[in-house]
Amino acid sequence: MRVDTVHFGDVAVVRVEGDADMATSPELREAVFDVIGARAGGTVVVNLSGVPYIDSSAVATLIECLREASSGSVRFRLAGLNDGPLKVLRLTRLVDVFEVHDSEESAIRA
Amino acid sequence: MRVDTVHFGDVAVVRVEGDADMATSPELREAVFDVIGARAGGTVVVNLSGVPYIDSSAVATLIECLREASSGSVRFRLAGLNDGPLKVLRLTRLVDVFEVHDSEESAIRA
Amino acid sequence: MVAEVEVRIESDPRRLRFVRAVVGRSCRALGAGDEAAEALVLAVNEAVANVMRHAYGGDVDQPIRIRCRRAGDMVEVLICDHGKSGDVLSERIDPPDELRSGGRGLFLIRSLVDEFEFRSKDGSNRMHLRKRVPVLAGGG
Amino acid sequence: MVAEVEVRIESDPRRLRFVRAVVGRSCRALGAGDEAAEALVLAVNEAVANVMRHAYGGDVDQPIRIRCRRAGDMVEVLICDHGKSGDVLSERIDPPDELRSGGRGLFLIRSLVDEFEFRSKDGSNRMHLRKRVPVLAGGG
Ligand SMILES: Nc1ncnc2c1ncn2[C@@H]1O[C@H](COP(=O)(O)OP(=O)(O)O)[C@@H](O)[C@H]1O
Ligand SMILES: Nc1ncnc2c1ncn2[C@@H]1O[C@H](COP(=O)(O)OP(=O)(O)O)[C@@H](O)[C@H]1O
Repeated sequence: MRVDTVHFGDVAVVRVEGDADMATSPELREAVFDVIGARAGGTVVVNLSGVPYIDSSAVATLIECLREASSGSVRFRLAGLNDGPLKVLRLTRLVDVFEVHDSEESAIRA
Repeated sequence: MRVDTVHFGDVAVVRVEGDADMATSPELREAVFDVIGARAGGTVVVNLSGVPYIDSSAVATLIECLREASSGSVRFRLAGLNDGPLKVLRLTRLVDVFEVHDSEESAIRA
Repeated sequence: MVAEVEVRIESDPRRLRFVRAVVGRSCRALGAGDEAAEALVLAVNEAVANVMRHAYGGDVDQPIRIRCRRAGDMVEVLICDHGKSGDVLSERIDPPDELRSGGRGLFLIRSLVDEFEFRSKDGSNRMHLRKRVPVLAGGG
Repeated sequence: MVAEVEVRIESDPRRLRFVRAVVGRSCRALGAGDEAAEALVLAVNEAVANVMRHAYGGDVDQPIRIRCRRAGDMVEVLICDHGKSGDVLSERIDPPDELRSGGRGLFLIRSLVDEFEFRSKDGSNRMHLRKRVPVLAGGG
Protein backbone atom coordinates (compact mmCIF):
# COMPACT_ATOMS: atom_id res chain seq x y z
CA MET A 1 0.00 0.00 0.00
CA ARG A 2 1.07 3.56 -0.69
CA VAL A 3 -0.30 6.50 1.30
CA ASP A 4 0.36 10.15 0.40
CA THR A 5 -1.03 13.22 2.11
CA VAL A 6 -1.58 16.50 0.26
CA HIS A 7 -2.94 19.77 1.64
CA PHE A 8 -5.39 22.18 -0.01
CA GLY A 9 -6.06 25.09 2.39
CA ASP A 10 -7.80 23.59 5.41
CA VAL A 11 -8.50 20.32 3.59
CA ALA A 12 -6.06 17.42 3.88
CA VAL A 13 -6.33 14.69 1.28
CA VAL A 14 -5.01 11.21 2.03
CA ARG A 15 -4.45 9.37 -1.24
CA VAL A 16 -4.29 5.60 -0.90
CA GLU A 17 -3.03 3.08 -3.42
CA GLY A 18 -3.28 -0.70 -3.21
CA ASP A 19 -5.51 -3.23 -1.47
CA ALA A 20 -6.64 -2.28 2.03
CA ASP A 21 -6.77 -5.46 4.07
CA MET A 22 -5.73 -6.83 7.45
CA ALA A 23 -2.06 -6.44 6.49
CA THR A 24 -2.22 -2.88 5.19
CA SER A 25 -5.07 -1.27 7.15
CA PRO A 26 -2.84 -0.33 10.11
CA GLU A 27 -0.80 1.86 7.76
CA LEU A 28 -3.95 3.55 6.50
CA ARG A 29 -5.17 4.06 10.06
CA GLU A 30 -1.89 5.62 11.15
CA ALA A 31 -1.74 8.03 8.21
CA VAL A 32 -5.33 9.19 8.66
CA PHE A 33 -5.07 9.49 12.45
CA ASP A 34 -1.92 11.63 12.04
CA VAL A 35 -3.73 13.98 9.70
CA ILE A 36 -6.82 14.17 11.92
CA GLY A 37 -4.63 14.94 14.95
CA ALA A 38 -3.09 17.91 13.17
CA ARG A 39 -6.28 19.34 11.76
CA ALA A 40 -8.86 20.32 14.39
CA GLY A 41 -11.75 22.17 12.76
CA GLY A 42 -10.71 21.26 9.22
CA THR A 43 -11.59 18.51 6.75
CA VAL A 44 -9.94 15.20 5.92
CA VAL A 45 -10.65 13.48 2.60
CA VAL A 46 -9.56 9.88 2.03
CA ASN A 47 -9.19 9.32 -1.71
CA LEU A 48 -9.72 5.60 -2.35
CA SER A 49 -9.70 5.71 -6.15
CA GLY A 50 -6.43 3.75 -6.15
CA VAL A 51 -7.86 1.03 -3.92
CA PRO A 52 -9.35 -1.92 -5.82
CA TYR A 53 -10.14 -3.96 -2.73
CA ILE A 54 -11.12 -3.46 0.91
CA ASP A 55 -11.99 -6.09 3.49
CA SER A 56 -13.64 -5.89 6.90
CA SER A 57 -10.38 -4.77 8.55
CA ALA A 58 -10.33 -1.75 6.26
CA VAL A 59 -14.01 -1.11 7.00
CA ALA A 60 -13.23 -1.23 10.71
CA THR A 61 -10.33 1.16 10.14
CA LEU A 62 -12.52 3.63 8.26
CA ILE A 63 -15.08 3.53 11.08
CA GLU A 64 -12.33 4.22 13.60
CA CYS A 65 -11.14 7.13 11.49
CA LEU A 66 -14.68 8.51 11.31
CA ARG A 67 -15.04 8.29 15.10
CA GLU A 68 -11.63 9.86 15.67
CA ALA A 69 -12.54 12.70 13.31
CA SER A 70 -15.90 13.39 15.01
CA SER A 71 -14.30 13.48 18.42
CA GLY A 72 -11.76 15.99 17.10
CA SER A 73 -14.41 18.07 15.25
CA VAL A 74 -12.85 17.21 11.91
CA ARG A 75 -15.06 16.61 8.86
CA PHE A 76 -14.31 13.17 7.38
CA ARG A 77 -15.05 12.32 3.74
CA LEU A 78 -14.44 9.39 1.41
CA ALA A 79 -13.82 9.97 -2.29
CA GLY A 80 -13.44 7.92 -5.45
CA LEU A 81 -14.69 4.56 -4.18
CA ASN A 82 -14.32 1.79 -6.74
CA ASP A 83 -17.07 -0.77 -7.32
CA GLY A 84 -15.57 -3.47 -5.11
CA PRO A 85 -15.08 -1.31 -2.01
CA LEU A 86 -18.48 0.33 -2.55
CA LYS A 87 -20.06 -3.11 -2.59
CA VAL A 88 -18.38 -4.00 0.72
CA LEU A 89 -19.69 -0.78 2.33
CA ARG A 90 -23.16 -1.58 0.97
CA LEU A 91 -23.07 -5.16 2.25
CA THR A 92 -22.05 -3.95 5.69
CA ARG A 93 -24.75 -1.22 5.46
CA LEU A 94 -22.26 1.53 6.06
CA VAL A 95 -22.45 3.62 2.89
CA ASP A 96 -24.78 6.10 4.56
CA VAL A 97 -22.67 6.37 7.66
CA PHE A 98 -19.92 7.98 5.60
CA GLU A 99 -19.96 11.15 3.55
CA VAL A 100 -19.11 9.64 0.18
CA HIS A 101 -18.06 11.74 -2.84
CA ASP A 102 -17.49 10.64 -6.40
CA SER A 103 -14.21 12.44 -6.81
CA GLU A 104 -11.49 14.07 -4.77
CA GLU A 105 -12.38 17.47 -6.28
CA SER A 106 -16.01 17.32 -5.22
CA ALA A 107 -14.99 16.11 -1.75
CA ILE A 108 -12.63 19.09 -1.40
CA ARG A 109 -15.20 21.63 -2.65
CA ALA A 110 -18.16 20.24 -0.71
CA MET B 1 -12.53 -24.48 -29.33
CA ARG B 2 -14.71 -23.25 -32.15
CA VAL B 3 -13.86 -23.93 -35.79
CA ASP B 4 -15.72 -22.36 -38.73
CA THR B 5 -14.98 -22.76 -42.41
CA VAL B 6 -15.80 -20.05 -44.97
CA HIS B 7 -15.18 -20.11 -48.69
CA PHE B 8 -13.94 -17.26 -50.93
CA GLY B 9 -13.65 -18.56 -54.53
CA ASP B 10 -10.94 -21.23 -54.47
CA VAL B 11 -9.75 -20.17 -51.03
CA ALA B 12 -11.12 -21.86 -47.93
CA VAL B 13 -10.62 -20.08 -44.64
CA VAL B 14 -10.70 -22.04 -41.38
CA ARG B 15 -11.36 -19.66 -38.50
CA VAL B 16 -10.35 -20.98 -35.11
CA GLU B 17 -11.31 -19.66 -31.70
CA GLY B 18 -9.94 -20.73 -28.35
CA ASP B 19 -6.74 -22.33 -27.05
CA ALA B 20 -5.23 -24.99 -29.30
CA ASP B 21 -3.73 -27.64 -27.04
CA MET B 22 -3.59 -31.43 -26.64
CA ALA B 23 -7.34 -31.50 -25.91
CA THR B 24 -8.49 -29.35 -28.81
CA SER B 25 -5.90 -29.93 -31.54
CA PRO B 26 -7.62 -33.07 -32.88
CA GLU B 27 -10.67 -30.93 -33.69
CA LEU B 28 -8.49 -28.43 -35.53
CA ARG B 29 -6.75 -31.23 -37.41
CA GLU B 30 -10.03 -32.79 -38.49
CA ALA B 31 -11.49 -29.51 -39.74
CA VAL B 32 -8.39 -28.58 -41.71
CA PHE B 33 -7.93 -32.09 -43.16
CA ASP B 34 -11.56 -32.05 -44.31
CA VAL B 35 -11.05 -28.79 -46.12
CA ILE B 36 -7.77 -29.90 -47.68
CA GLY B 37 -9.39 -33.13 -48.90
CA ALA B 38 -12.08 -31.16 -50.74
CA ARG B 39 -9.79 -28.58 -52.26
CA ALA B 40 -7.11 -30.03 -54.60
CA GLY B 41 -5.29 -27.21 -56.39
CA GLY B 42 -6.74 -24.49 -54.18
CA THR B 43 -5.68 -22.65 -51.04
CA VAL B 44 -6.42 -23.21 -47.36
CA VAL B 45 -5.96 -20.38 -44.87
CA VAL B 46 -6.05 -21.07 -41.15
CA ASN B 47 -7.02 -17.87 -39.34
CA LEU B 48 -5.58 -18.08 -35.83
CA SER B 49 -6.45 -14.54 -34.70
CA GLY B 50 -8.92 -15.99 -32.19
CA VAL B 51 -6.32 -18.32 -30.70
CA PRO B 52 -4.47 -16.87 -27.69
CA TYR B 53 -2.49 -20.01 -26.98
CA ILE B 54 -0.94 -22.98 -28.81
CA ASP B 55 1.18 -25.77 -27.40
CA SER B 56 3.40 -28.40 -29.03
CA SER B 57 0.37 -30.57 -29.90
CA ALA B 58 -1.04 -27.71 -31.93
CA VAL B 59 2.36 -27.17 -33.54
CA ALA B 60 2.45 -30.86 -34.47
CA THR B 61 -1.07 -30.55 -35.86
CA LEU B 62 -0.15 -27.56 -38.01
CA ILE B 63 2.86 -29.44 -39.37
CA GLU B 64 0.62 -32.40 -40.23
CA CYS B 65 -1.79 -30.05 -41.98
CA LEU B 66 1.08 -28.51 -43.96
CA ARG B 67 2.30 -31.96 -45.06
CA GLU B 68 -1.23 -33.08 -45.95
CA ALA B 69 -1.70 -29.91 -48.00
CA SER B 70 1.59 -30.33 -49.90
CA SER B 71 0.79 -33.92 -50.74
CA GLY B 72 -2.60 -32.79 -52.09
CA SER B 73 -1.14 -29.80 -53.99
CA VAL B 74 -3.02 -27.38 -51.78
CA ARG B 75 -1.42 -24.09 -50.70
CA PHE B 76 -1.44 -23.79 -46.92
CA ARG B 77 -1.28 -20.45 -45.10
CA LEU B 78 -1.48 -19.23 -41.53
CA ALA B 79 -3.01 -15.85 -40.75
CA GLY B 80 -3.43 -13.55 -37.76
CA LEU B 81 -1.04 -15.23 -35.35
CA ASN B 82 -1.11 -13.67 -31.88
CA ASP B 83 2.10 -12.97 -29.93
CA GLY B 84 1.94 -16.14 -27.82
CA PRO B 85 1.51 -18.60 -30.71
CA LEU B 86 4.09 -16.70 -32.77
CA LYS B 87 6.55 -17.07 -29.93
CA VAL B 88 5.95 -20.83 -29.83
CA LEU B 89 6.57 -21.13 -33.57
CA ARG B 90 9.75 -19.08 -33.15
CA LEU B 91 10.97 -21.20 -30.24
CA THR B 92 10.42 -24.38 -32.25
CA ARG B 93 12.10 -22.67 -35.25
CA LEU B 94 9.11 -23.25 -37.45
CA VAL B 95 7.99 -19.74 -38.40
CA ASP B 96 9.80 -19.96 -41.73
CA VAL B 97 8.39 -23.38 -42.52
CA PHE B 98 4.92 -21.86 -42.75
CA GLU B 99 3.60 -19.17 -45.04
CA VAL B 100 2.54 -16.68 -42.37
CA HIS B 101 0.31 -13.67 -43.11
CA ASP B 102 -0.64 -10.81 -40.82
CA SER B 103 -4.31 -10.92 -41.66
CA GLU B 104 -6.90 -13.18 -43.23
CA GLU B 105 -7.38 -10.67 -46.07
CA SER B 106 -3.71 -10.64 -47.06
CA ALA B 107 -3.59 -14.45 -46.84
CA ILE B 108 -6.58 -14.69 -49.19
CA ARG B 109 -5.21 -12.15 -51.68
CA ALA B 110 -1.61 -13.42 -51.68
CA MET C 1 -13.97 -34.80 -12.75
CA VAL C 2 -11.10 -34.09 -10.40
CA ALA C 3 -9.63 -30.62 -10.55
CA GLU C 4 -8.77 -28.84 -7.37
CA VAL C 5 -6.41 -26.23 -6.06
CA GLU C 6 -4.87 -26.11 -2.62
CA VAL C 7 -3.22 -22.95 -1.39
CA ARG C 8 -0.92 -23.30 1.62
CA ILE C 9 0.26 -20.31 3.56
CA GLU C 10 1.58 -19.27 6.93
CA SER C 11 -0.79 -17.22 9.07
CA ASP C 12 0.84 -13.93 8.07
CA PRO C 13 -1.67 -11.25 6.98
CA ARG C 14 0.71 -10.30 4.16
CA ARG C 15 -0.28 -13.60 2.55
CA LEU C 16 -3.94 -12.54 2.18
CA ARG C 17 -3.17 -10.85 -1.11
CA PHE C 18 -1.66 -14.06 -2.45
CA VAL C 19 -4.71 -16.01 -1.31
CA ARG C 20 -7.11 -13.61 -3.01
CA ALA C 21 -5.22 -13.74 -6.30
CA VAL C 22 -5.00 -17.53 -6.50
CA VAL C 23 -8.44 -18.30 -5.07
CA GLY C 24 -10.06 -15.81 -7.45
CA ARG C 25 -8.41 -17.34 -10.50
CA SER C 26 -9.12 -20.87 -9.29
CA CYS C 27 -12.82 -20.21 -8.70
CA ARG C 28 -13.13 -18.76 -12.19
CA ALA C 29 -11.32 -21.74 -13.68
CA LEU C 30 -13.74 -23.98 -11.76
CA GLY C 31 -16.69 -22.29 -13.42
CA ALA C 32 -17.55 -19.28 -11.27
CA GLY C 33 -18.50 -16.10 -13.11
CA ASP C 34 -16.95 -12.77 -12.15
CA GLU C 35 -19.57 -11.96 -9.55
CA ALA C 36 -19.50 -15.36 -7.83
CA ALA C 37 -15.70 -15.42 -7.91
CA GLU C 38 -15.49 -11.95 -6.35
CA ALA C 39 -17.96 -12.91 -3.64
CA LEU C 40 -15.95 -16.05 -2.85
CA VAL C 41 -12.71 -14.07 -2.75
CA LEU C 42 -14.20 -11.61 -0.26
CA ALA C 43 -15.63 -14.40 1.88
CA VAL C 44 -12.41 -16.45 1.83
CA ASN C 45 -10.37 -13.36 2.73
CA GLU C 46 -12.59 -12.81 5.78
CA ALA C 47 -12.46 -16.46 6.79
CA VAL C 48 -8.66 -16.61 6.50
CA ALA C 49 -8.25 -13.29 8.32
CA ASN C 50 -10.41 -14.70 11.13
CA VAL C 51 -8.18 -17.76 11.37
CA MET C 52 -5.10 -15.51 11.62
CA ARG C 53 -6.70 -13.27 14.23
CA HIS C 54 -8.80 -15.63 16.31
CA ALA C 55 -7.71 -19.25 15.77
CA TYR C 56 -3.99 -18.38 15.80
CA GLY C 57 -4.28 -15.24 17.95
CA GLY C 58 -1.97 -13.23 15.71
CA ASP C 59 0.84 -15.82 15.37
CA VAL C 60 2.21 -15.34 11.87
CA ASP C 61 3.91 -18.70 11.30
CA GLN C 62 1.06 -21.20 11.65
CA PRO C 63 -0.22 -23.24 8.70
CA ILE C 64 -3.46 -22.50 6.86
CA ARG C 65 -4.75 -24.55 3.95
CA ILE C 66 -7.34 -23.31 1.49
CA ARG C 67 -8.76 -25.81 -0.97
CA CYS C 68 -10.96 -24.85 -3.94
CA ARG C 69 -12.95 -27.35 -5.92
CA ARG C 70 -16.18 -28.03 -7.68
CA ALA C 71 -19.01 -29.68 -5.71
CA GLY C 72 -21.97 -30.27 -8.00
CA ASP C 73 -23.44 -26.92 -8.97
CA MET C 74 -21.31 -25.16 -6.37
CA VAL C 75 -17.77 -23.97 -6.15
CA GLU C 76 -16.55 -24.94 -2.71
CA VAL C 77 -13.70 -23.47 -0.71
CA LEU C 78 -12.45 -25.22 2.42
CA ILE C 79 -10.37 -23.27 4.93
CA CYS C 80 -8.44 -25.45 7.34
CA ASP C 81 -6.38 -24.59 10.44
CA HIS C 82 -5.31 -26.24 13.69
CA GLY C 83 -5.62 -23.27 16.00
CA LYS C 84 -8.07 -22.40 18.76
CA SER C 85 -11.62 -23.27 17.82
CA GLY C 86 -14.32 -20.62 18.24
CA ASP C 87 -18.08 -20.94 18.41
CA VAL C 88 -18.24 -19.55 14.90
CA LEU C 89 -21.66 -20.94 13.96
CA SER C 90 -23.51 -19.32 16.85
CA GLU C 91 -21.91 -15.89 16.49
CA ARG C 92 -24.39 -13.12 15.80
CA ILE C 93 -25.36 -12.75 12.18
CA ASP C 94 -27.37 -9.54 12.45
CA PRO C 95 -25.99 -6.60 10.56
CA PRO C 96 -23.38 -5.21 12.89
CA ASP C 97 -24.06 -2.10 14.89
CA GLU C 98 -23.18 0.89 12.74
CA LEU C 99 -20.26 2.36 14.57
CA ARG C 100 -18.75 -0.74 16.11
CA SER C 101 -15.40 -1.17 14.46
CA GLY C 102 -15.11 -4.98 14.39
CA GLY C 103 -17.51 -7.86 14.07
CA ARG C 104 -18.25 -7.74 10.36
CA GLY C 105 -16.29 -10.73 9.07
CA LEU C 106 -18.80 -13.49 9.72
CA PHE C 107 -21.66 -11.24 8.65
CA LEU C 108 -19.93 -10.59 5.32
CA ILE C 109 -19.16 -14.27 4.83
CA ARG C 110 -22.78 -15.26 5.37
CA SER C 111 -24.06 -12.53 3.07
CA LEU C 112 -21.70 -13.60 0.31
CA VAL C 113 -22.00 -17.38 0.09
CA ASP C 114 -24.88 -19.81 -0.38
CA GLU C 115 -23.62 -22.39 2.11
CA PHE C 116 -21.48 -22.00 5.17
CA GLU C 117 -20.28 -24.82 7.44
CA PHE C 118 -17.88 -24.96 10.34
CA ARG C 119 -16.54 -28.03 12.10
CA SER C 120 -13.83 -28.60 14.71
CA LYS C 121 -12.48 -32.09 15.25
CA ASP C 122 -9.24 -33.54 16.64
CA GLY C 123 -7.62 -30.15 16.84
CA SER C 124 -8.38 -29.12 13.29
CA ASN C 125 -10.98 -26.54 12.26
CA ARG C 126 -12.63 -26.59 8.89
CA MET C 127 -14.82 -23.95 7.34
CA HIS C 128 -16.62 -24.77 4.10
CA LEU C 129 -17.88 -21.94 1.91
CA ARG C 130 -20.00 -22.77 -1.13
CA LYS C 131 -21.42 -20.62 -3.87
CA ARG C 132 -23.77 -21.71 -6.65
CA VAL C 133 -22.37 -21.26 -10.16
CA PRO C 134 -23.63 -22.00 -13.68
CA VAL C 135 -23.62 -25.65 -14.71
CA LEU C 136 -20.49 -26.65 -16.61
CA ALA C 137 -20.77 -27.20 -20.33
CA GLY C 138 -18.51 -29.99 -21.59
CA GLY C 139 -15.05 -30.37 -20.13
CA GLY C 140 -15.21 -27.18 -18.07
CA MET D 1 7.94 -17.52 3.91
CA VAL D 2 5.53 -20.31 3.10
CA ALA D 3 3.14 -19.72 0.25
CA GLU D 4 2.50 -22.45 -2.22
CA VAL D 5 -0.19 -23.68 -4.55
CA GLU D 6 -0.92 -27.27 -5.42
CA VAL D 7 -3.13 -28.08 -8.39
CA ARG D 8 -4.52 -31.61 -8.54
CA ILE D 9 -6.08 -32.99 -11.69
CA GLU D 10 -6.89 -36.21 -13.43
CA SER D 11 -4.82 -36.98 -16.52
CA ASP D 12 -7.52 -35.69 -18.86
CA PRO D 13 -6.18 -33.28 -21.53
CA ARG D 14 -9.27 -31.11 -21.00
CA ARG D 15 -7.74 -30.19 -17.64
CA LEU D 16 -4.71 -28.52 -19.30
CA ARG D 17 -6.62 -25.27 -19.64
CA PHE D 18 -7.38 -25.28 -15.93
CA VAL D 19 -3.73 -25.96 -15.13
CA ARG D 20 -2.55 -23.09 -17.32
CA ALA D 21 -4.97 -20.62 -15.75
CA VAL D 22 -4.13 -21.47 -12.13
CA VAL D 23 -0.38 -21.99 -12.62
CA GLY D 24 -0.11 -18.69 -14.50
CA ARG D 25 -1.84 -16.74 -11.76
CA SER D 26 0.09 -18.55 -9.04
CA CYS D 27 3.47 -17.86 -10.63
CA ARG D 28 2.60 -14.18 -10.91
CA ALA D 29 1.46 -14.08 -7.29
CA LEU D 30 4.79 -15.71 -6.36
CA GLY D 31 6.68 -12.90 -8.01
CA ALA D 32 7.07 -13.89 -11.67
CA GLY D 33 6.65 -11.11 -14.22
CA ASP D 34 4.44 -11.59 -17.27
CA GLU D 35 7.21 -13.04 -19.41
CA ALA D 36 8.48 -15.50 -16.82
CA ALA D 37 4.95 -16.55 -15.93
CA GLU D 38 4.08 -17.16 -19.59
CA ALA D 39 7.23 -19.20 -20.09
CA LEU D 40 6.44 -21.30 -17.01
CA VAL D 41 2.86 -21.82 -18.19
CA LEU D 42 4.06 -23.07 -21.58
CA ALA D 43 6.66 -25.34 -19.98
CA VAL D 44 4.24 -26.74 -17.39
CA ASN D 45 1.63 -27.37 -20.10
CA GLU D 46 4.19 -29.42 -22.06
CA ALA D 47 5.34 -31.31 -19.00
CA VAL D 48 1.79 -32.18 -17.95
CA ALA D 49 0.83 -33.14 -21.51
CA ASN D 50 3.83 -35.48 -21.57
CA VAL D 51 2.70 -37.10 -18.34
CA MET D 52 -0.76 -37.66 -19.85
CA ARG D 53 0.63 -39.05 -23.08
CA HIS D 54 3.73 -40.96 -22.02
CA ALA D 55 3.65 -41.68 -18.29
CA TYR D 56 -0.07 -42.58 -18.30
CA GLY D 57 -0.25 -43.67 -21.96
CA GLY D 58 -3.48 -41.76 -22.57
CA ASP D 59 -5.42 -42.93 -19.49
CA VAL D 60 -7.58 -39.97 -18.50
CA ASP D 61 -8.28 -40.80 -14.86
CA GLN D 62 -4.84 -40.92 -13.27
CA PRO D 63 -3.67 -38.34 -10.72
CA ILE D 64 -1.27 -35.51 -11.51
CA ARG D 65 -0.08 -32.96 -8.95
CA ILE D 66 1.43 -29.63 -9.86
CA ARG D 67 2.97 -27.58 -7.06
CA CYS D 68 4.10 -23.96 -7.46
CA ARG D 69 6.27 -22.18 -4.95
CA ARG D 70 9.10 -19.79 -4.45
CA ALA D 71 12.63 -21.23 -4.18
CA GLY D 72 15.09 -18.41 -3.53
CA ASP D 73 15.30 -16.23 -6.62
CA MET D 74 13.34 -18.79 -8.62
CA VAL D 75 9.72 -19.73 -9.04
CA GLU D 76 9.61 -23.51 -8.98
CA VAL D 77 6.95 -25.80 -10.38
CA LEU D 78 6.97 -29.49 -9.50
CA ILE D 79 4.98 -31.93 -11.65
CA CYS D 80 4.35 -35.26 -10.02
CA ASP D 81 2.82 -38.51 -11.35
CA HIS D 82 3.00 -42.22 -10.64
CA GLY D 83 2.92 -43.52 -14.19
CA LYS D 84 5.55 -45.14 -16.40
CA SER D 85 8.90 -43.46 -16.07
CA GLY D 86 10.75 -42.43 -19.23
CA ASP D 87 14.38 -41.55 -19.78
CA VAL D 88 13.39 -37.92 -19.98
CA LEU D 89 16.77 -36.40 -19.16
CA SER D 90 18.64 -38.12 -21.96
CA GLU D 91 16.07 -37.39 -24.66
CA ARG D 92 17.43 -35.32 -27.54
CA ILE D 93 17.46 -31.60 -26.94
CA ASP D 94 18.46 -30.47 -30.46
CA PRO D 95 15.89 -28.39 -32.23
CA PRO D 96 13.55 -30.98 -33.69
CA ASP D 97 13.67 -31.82 -37.36
CA GLU D 98 11.53 -29.29 -39.20
CA LEU D 99 8.74 -31.45 -40.52
CA ARG D 100 8.59 -34.12 -37.86
CA SER D 101 5.24 -33.67 -36.19
CA GLY D 102 6.08 -34.65 -32.59
CA GLY D 103 9.10 -34.39 -30.35
CA ARG D 104 8.96 -30.73 -29.43
CA GLY D 105 7.74 -30.87 -25.85
CA LEU D 106 11.03 -31.44 -24.04
CA PHE D 107 12.81 -29.07 -26.39
CA LEU D 108 10.30 -26.32 -25.54
CA ILE D 109 10.56 -27.01 -21.82
CA ARG D 110 14.33 -26.72 -21.86
CA SER D 111 14.24 -23.53 -23.91
CA LEU D 112 11.76 -21.94 -21.53
CA VAL D 113 13.10 -22.60 -18.03
CA ASP D 114 16.38 -21.94 -16.26
CA GLU D 115 16.49 -25.25 -14.42
CA PHE D 116 15.03 -28.60 -15.29
CA GLU D 117 15.22 -31.76 -13.16
CA PHE D 118 13.64 -35.18 -13.44
CA ARG D 119 13.66 -37.97 -10.89
CA SER D 120 11.86 -41.30 -10.63
CA LYS D 121 11.73 -43.06 -7.29
CA ASP D 122 9.45 -45.66 -5.71
CA GLY D 123 6.99 -45.47 -8.57
CA SER D 124 6.64 -41.71 -8.54
CA ASN D 125 8.08 -39.35 -11.14
CA ARG D 126 8.91 -35.75 -10.35
CA MET D 127 9.86 -33.03 -12.75
CA HIS D 128 11.08 -29.72 -11.35
CA LEU D 129 10.97 -26.62 -13.52
CA ARG D 130 12.52 -23.40 -12.23
CA LYS D 131 12.65 -19.93 -13.64
CA ARG D 132 14.56 -16.96 -12.24
CA VAL D 133 12.40 -14.00 -11.24
CA PRO D 134 13.04 -10.59 -9.69
CA VAL D 135 13.87 -10.57 -6.00
CA LEU D 136 10.84 -9.97 -3.78
CA ALA D 137 10.47 -6.59 -2.12
CA GLY D 138 8.94 -6.79 1.36
CA GLY D 139 6.19 -9.26 2.03
CA GLY D 140 5.72 -10.28 -1.59
N1 LIG E 1 -11.86 -18.89 12.52
C1 LIG E 1 -12.25 -18.53 13.77
N2 LIG E 1 -11.77 -19.20 14.82
C2 LIG E 1 -12.16 -18.87 16.06
N3 LIG E 1 -13.04 -17.89 16.34
C3 LIG E 1 -13.57 -17.19 15.34
C4 LIG E 1 -13.20 -17.47 14.00
N4 LIG E 1 -13.90 -16.62 13.20
C5 LIG E 1 -14.64 -15.86 14.00
N5 LIG E 1 -14.46 -16.19 15.30
C6 LIG E 1 -15.16 -15.56 16.47
O1 LIG E 1 -16.31 -14.87 15.95
C7 LIG E 1 -16.26 -13.50 16.30
C8 LIG E 1 -16.85 -12.64 15.18
O2 LIG E 1 -16.01 -12.69 14.04
P1 LIG E 1 -16.10 -11.58 12.92
O3 LIG E 1 -17.54 -11.40 12.57
O4 LIG E 1 -15.21 -11.99 11.80
O5 LIG E 1 -15.60 -10.23 13.58
P2 LIG E 1 -14.19 -9.83 14.20
O6 LIG E 1 -13.17 -10.76 13.63
O7 LIG E 1 -14.01 -8.42 13.76
O8 LIG E 1 -14.34 -9.99 15.68
C9 LIG E 1 -14.80 -13.20 16.56
O9 LIG E 1 -14.59 -12.09 17.39
C10 LIG E 1 -14.32 -14.53 17.16
O10 LIG E 1 -14.63 -14.56 18.53
N1 LIG F 1 6.70 -37.42 -18.50
C1 LIG F 1 7.23 -38.37 -19.32
N2 LIG F 1 7.20 -39.65 -18.94
C2 LIG F 1 7.73 -40.60 -19.72
N3 LIG F 1 8.33 -40.36 -20.90
C3 LIG F 1 8.41 -39.10 -21.35
C4 LIG F 1 7.86 -38.03 -20.58
N4 LIG F 1 8.09 -36.87 -21.25
C5 LIG F 1 8.72 -37.22 -22.37
N5 LIG F 1 8.94 -38.55 -22.45
C6 LIG F 1 9.65 -39.27 -23.54
O1 LIG F 1 10.40 -38.29 -24.25
C7 LIG F 1 10.02 -38.26 -25.64
C8 LIG F 1 10.09 -36.83 -26.18
O2 LIG F 1 9.07 -36.05 -25.59
P1 LIG F 1 8.61 -34.71 -26.27
O3 LIG F 1 9.81 -33.93 -26.64
O4 LIG F 1 7.67 -34.04 -25.36
O5 LIG F 1 7.89 -35.12 -27.62
P2 LIG F 1 6.57 -36.00 -27.88
O6 LIG F 1 5.77 -36.01 -26.62
O7 LIG F 1 5.91 -35.29 -28.99
O8 LIG F 1 7.07 -37.37 -28.25
C9 LIG F 1 8.63 -38.84 -25.65
O9 LIG F 1 8.31 -39.41 -26.90
C10 LIG F 1 8.73 -39.88 -24.54
O10 LIG F 1 9.30 -41.06 -25.00
